[in-house]
Amino acid sequence: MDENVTTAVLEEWVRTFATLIEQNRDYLTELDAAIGDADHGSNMDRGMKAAVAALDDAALTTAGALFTKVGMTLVSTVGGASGPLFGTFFLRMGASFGDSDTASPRDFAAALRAGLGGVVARGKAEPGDKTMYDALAPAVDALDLALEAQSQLATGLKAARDAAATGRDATTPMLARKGRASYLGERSVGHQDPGATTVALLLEAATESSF
Amino acid sequence: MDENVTTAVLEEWVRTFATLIEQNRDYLTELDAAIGDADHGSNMDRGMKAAVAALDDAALTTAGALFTKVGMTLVSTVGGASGPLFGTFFLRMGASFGDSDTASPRDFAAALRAGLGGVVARGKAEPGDKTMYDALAPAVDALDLALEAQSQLATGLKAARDAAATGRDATTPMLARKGRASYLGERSVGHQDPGATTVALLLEAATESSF
Amino acid sequence: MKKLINDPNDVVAEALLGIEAAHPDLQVDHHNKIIYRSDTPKRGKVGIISGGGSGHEPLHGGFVGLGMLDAACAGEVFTSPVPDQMLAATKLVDGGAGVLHVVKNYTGDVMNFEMSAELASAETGARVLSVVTDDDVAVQDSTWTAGRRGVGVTVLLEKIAGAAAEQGRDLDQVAQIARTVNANGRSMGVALTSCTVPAAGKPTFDLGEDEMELGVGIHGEPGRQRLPLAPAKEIASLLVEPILTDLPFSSGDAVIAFVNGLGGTPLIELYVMYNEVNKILAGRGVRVARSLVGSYITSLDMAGSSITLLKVDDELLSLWDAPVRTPALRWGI
Amino acid sequence: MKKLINDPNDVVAEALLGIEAAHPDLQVDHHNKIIYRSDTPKRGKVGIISGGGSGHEPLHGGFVGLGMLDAACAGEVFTSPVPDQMLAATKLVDGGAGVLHVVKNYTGDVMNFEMSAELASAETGARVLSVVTDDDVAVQDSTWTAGRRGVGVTVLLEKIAGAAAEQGRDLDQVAQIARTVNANGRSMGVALTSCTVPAAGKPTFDLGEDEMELGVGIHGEPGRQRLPLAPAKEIASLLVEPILTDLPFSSGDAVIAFVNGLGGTPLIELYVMYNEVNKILAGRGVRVARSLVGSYITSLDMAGSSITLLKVDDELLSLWDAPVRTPALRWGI
Ligand SMILES: Nc1ncnc2c1ncn2[C@@H]1O[C@H](COP(=O)(O)OP(=O)(O)O)[C@@H](O)[C@H]1O
Ligand SMILES: Nc1ncnc2c1ncn2[C@@H]1O[C@H](COP(=O)(O)OP(=O)(O)O)[C@@H](O)[C@H]1O
Ligand SMILES: [Mg+2]
Ligand SMILES: [Mg+2]
Ligand SMILES: [Mg+2]
Ligand SMILES: [Mg+2]
Repeated sequence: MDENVTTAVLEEWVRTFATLIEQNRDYLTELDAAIGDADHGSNMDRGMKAAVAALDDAALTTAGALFTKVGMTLVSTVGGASGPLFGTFFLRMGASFGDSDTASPRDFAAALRAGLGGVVARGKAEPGDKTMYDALAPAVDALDLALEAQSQLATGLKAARDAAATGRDATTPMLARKGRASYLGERSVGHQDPGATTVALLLEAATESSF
Repeated sequence: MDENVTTAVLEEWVRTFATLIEQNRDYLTELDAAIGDADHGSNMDRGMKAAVAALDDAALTTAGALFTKVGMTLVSTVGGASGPLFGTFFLRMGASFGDSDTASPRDFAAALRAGLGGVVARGKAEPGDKTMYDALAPAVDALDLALEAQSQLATGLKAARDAAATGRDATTPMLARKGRASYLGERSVGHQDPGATTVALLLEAATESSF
Repeated sequence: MKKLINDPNDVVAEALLGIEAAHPDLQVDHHNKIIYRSDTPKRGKVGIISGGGSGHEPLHGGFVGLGMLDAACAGEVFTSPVPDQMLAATKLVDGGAGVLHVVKNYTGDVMNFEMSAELASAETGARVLSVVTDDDVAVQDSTWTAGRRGVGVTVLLEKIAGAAAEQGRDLDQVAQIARTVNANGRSMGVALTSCTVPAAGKPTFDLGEDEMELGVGIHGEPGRQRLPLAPAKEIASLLVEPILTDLPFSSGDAVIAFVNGLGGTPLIELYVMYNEVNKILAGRGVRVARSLVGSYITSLDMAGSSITLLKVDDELLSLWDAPVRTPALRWGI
Repeated sequence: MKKLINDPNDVVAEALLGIEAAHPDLQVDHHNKIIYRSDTPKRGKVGIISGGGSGHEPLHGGFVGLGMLDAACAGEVFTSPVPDQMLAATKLVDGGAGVLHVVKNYTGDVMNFEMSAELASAETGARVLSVVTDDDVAVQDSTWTAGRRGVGVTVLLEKIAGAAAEQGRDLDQVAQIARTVNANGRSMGVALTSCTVPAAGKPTFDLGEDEMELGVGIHGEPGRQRLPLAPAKEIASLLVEPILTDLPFSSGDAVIAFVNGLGGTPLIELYVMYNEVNKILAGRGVRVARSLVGSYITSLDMAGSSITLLKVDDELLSLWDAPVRTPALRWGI
């Protein structure tokens, strides 16, 4: 578990995430139509397409530069709630890596946790508010736990993916207390949170990449 | 045919007309919906109800005063095209009688023709324009003809009623050249003119009164 | 029928109460259904009145005020007011310099205004002139029709003639300016949906989900053609081209370009339309000297838009720019 | 979907082109989708910017001009603009006296504006204060929701804060006045029909032919209750009562009463509503000091109305009355 993660693999992760978002665009929007304003899929797709285009244009050699670019692009192109939230997530990951040339699995996990911290700082979500937090926090915890247990990064990411999926499913019975869905009150119960669904896709993308 | 027409009979005519309008209100509006703006029935009904109310209030003893009151009330309450047209019709009838105390059948026929003149002066309709004129002009002609042939007024009014009905039916194939229906061009063909239908009711009301 | 109203029969009376309450600087004669300026009559100023069926708000009541109308008569929905109303309004605004009647060309409106003018000169001796607007190019203007309908130009005319009257011009001059405006303005409209008359309770006409009515009138009168719904760019061209050819407008002309909403169409769409109109005019070398974008002459809740172009010279422009203070148009004061 | 548009993706960009063409005294930065005053920045004047998703026109772009906003950022339809836009606008309007951000309380808007403010102070050193409007009493304001939505008060606040800035007050004072306006204003709306987002192509929610959504948001967010369609009188009471109790407003208070159309509702109905609102307020001894009736904060083509009451003192009133010159609000100049 000490092998460093290359920037190329990290970039592969981002690109795979973009592909999954594109494939799930309408599904995400449908989820948002039920308890929000029917734009989460198109928001994320617009942003990730822009991020991929930015990566096509620039040859970024460090993890810090890579995630900063992705984060800035999301912030600049998405708008709504998910722009600042996913943007800040990647920006904080970038900041966590700094301009270091190498990225160990622990560095990666730390960056992920920094990203989570950014989401919380920005959106003030608490556990059970029925947001992306409810998928992301369990995923970050699961990865930390796996690495502490000396697992390979790839193994840890599988655990994180499963935790995110479980967290995503757990949002369904929750009553929304943040974001647009909170206006629905009781009527938000029984619907899966779109942002949490996106987070599950992010972790799934990680397991599909060559970490 | 020299017996004078009493003001009471003339008032009976106006009231009978009001009743027929009330009964045919929706029918007239339906006709207007097809080639106009769906208000002819309610326009005439509003006006004739107001006319009847005015007659209830005032005891009018001359034909001139009676028709002037009816005409003014229509002008003041109907609006649209039919307000000035039917209003002027009755106003001119009233003016034709003047303040004379007696009204012979010929006076009545002359008043009717004066009313027709008012409609033409106001609306500039020509024969075949698909308007109230196309029912009113034949009716006035028929009454004159009957009186010239020494018929009783009641008989002459039956002839006038039949002529008005024929004139009304003849509007159906016509292409409208006046009023709102003219905007329809060719599409006005095949519909019976609402104003002509009202004129036929006016003459029908005469045959149902004790002339 | 989905409307914010009470009894359909009370819509006009209650809207007048609302206008009165919302605009303390205007007066309302509820019996005669007249909205008028508090400072009318102004001695020596030509009075200008207009009126027509209700359902076209802000026309005409929203244009009463300094620099525009002195009074407006409200008829029933889509039904011309009666002569008594115009007569009362004429008396109200007559400051000794005569009164101009601004009349949209519909048989009923023309006849009722005509009767009121006859009554006014008989009863008061007031000098009354009338100008009839007939700018809707969708209607063939011939001896075979009641003539073109009066639509969007009415708004521009009321502003420009109102400014001329405010500046102290005499009745003949004000009427002449009004006629010039009507002669130099052309309009055409499109409906995406029908309006619903409150008393009728159902749409005036049926329009398929993918259809539009080109050349519609502001009472839901049928237009030139029923066509498949098209992009704004095409619709703009279908409206502007007949307008441009009719006058005709030519390269080098300066115009006031007026993109109007019919009541159910939001402003964002009107700006999209204005962009298309502006591009077409630029392509023809027609210079847009001034513009007006908004819902100023409506057809109840009809979705759609009409376009009006008015050819202007410096005089008309300066009258357009003159101060106006009404509920719906205001600038310079 | 029946709209006067071209490609749904181009609606915002094309509407901005239309606004630019129709209002030569405004400037448009098409890259950043910013509408701004030609004379900005004004040395020593506090700059005021706002922005939000498009589809609420004339809000915010129609309120750019003397005495109101210096710049407005247009997001995609119903989607908050991105921080880059607010950052660029902040730089554009900063005349050295700092910049106020007027933000409607939606999670996305709040976060994007927050990020722009962080970037602005980092990049330019400009002092930025934000005021968040949250006047919609239909939403329970609690730790369990994202808080009340910002709706009609935003219009009144932009006018009043704009006047304060124009008069040369400093950033803290302008922000304080803006917060006072928000604290003293309450709103609630009703939808008779859903809006249709161009990109979605179909209505956001389904509403039966005899239903209305009480307490709806300007993005078609669900309201408090779905009720059978009612007469204007009842609807006015269903909207005004919760507003009156919430602040609470009491007898003797002076208010600005604002009856707003949601985009698909014509002016005649707004006046009918205004009449009902006015009667309720008179019955409570609440004095209407000023009123505003029209479609100023819309939800695309939604039929419906919202009511806003703002409690005012002499200072707020004099700021309300101060000259304003924007596409949508203009007086005194
Ligand atoms: N305060 C918050 N903290 C964390 N996540 C949030 C918060 N508010 C909203 N979200 C997430 O954002 C998602 C909605 O994103 P999106 O639809 O793109 O934005 P918007 O709500 O502005 O339309 C929600 O499903 C939720 O997961
Ligand atoms: N110029 C005219 N001369 C004679 N009759 C006319 C003229 N214009 C319209 N009409 C008559 O008026 C009738 C329509 O009346 P109505 O519907 O009450 O008025 P409006 O057309 O103003 O709604 C038509 O059916 C026609 O008979
Ligand atoms: Mg959303
Ligand atoms: Mg009719
Ligand atoms: Mg009519
Ligand atoms: Mg959104």
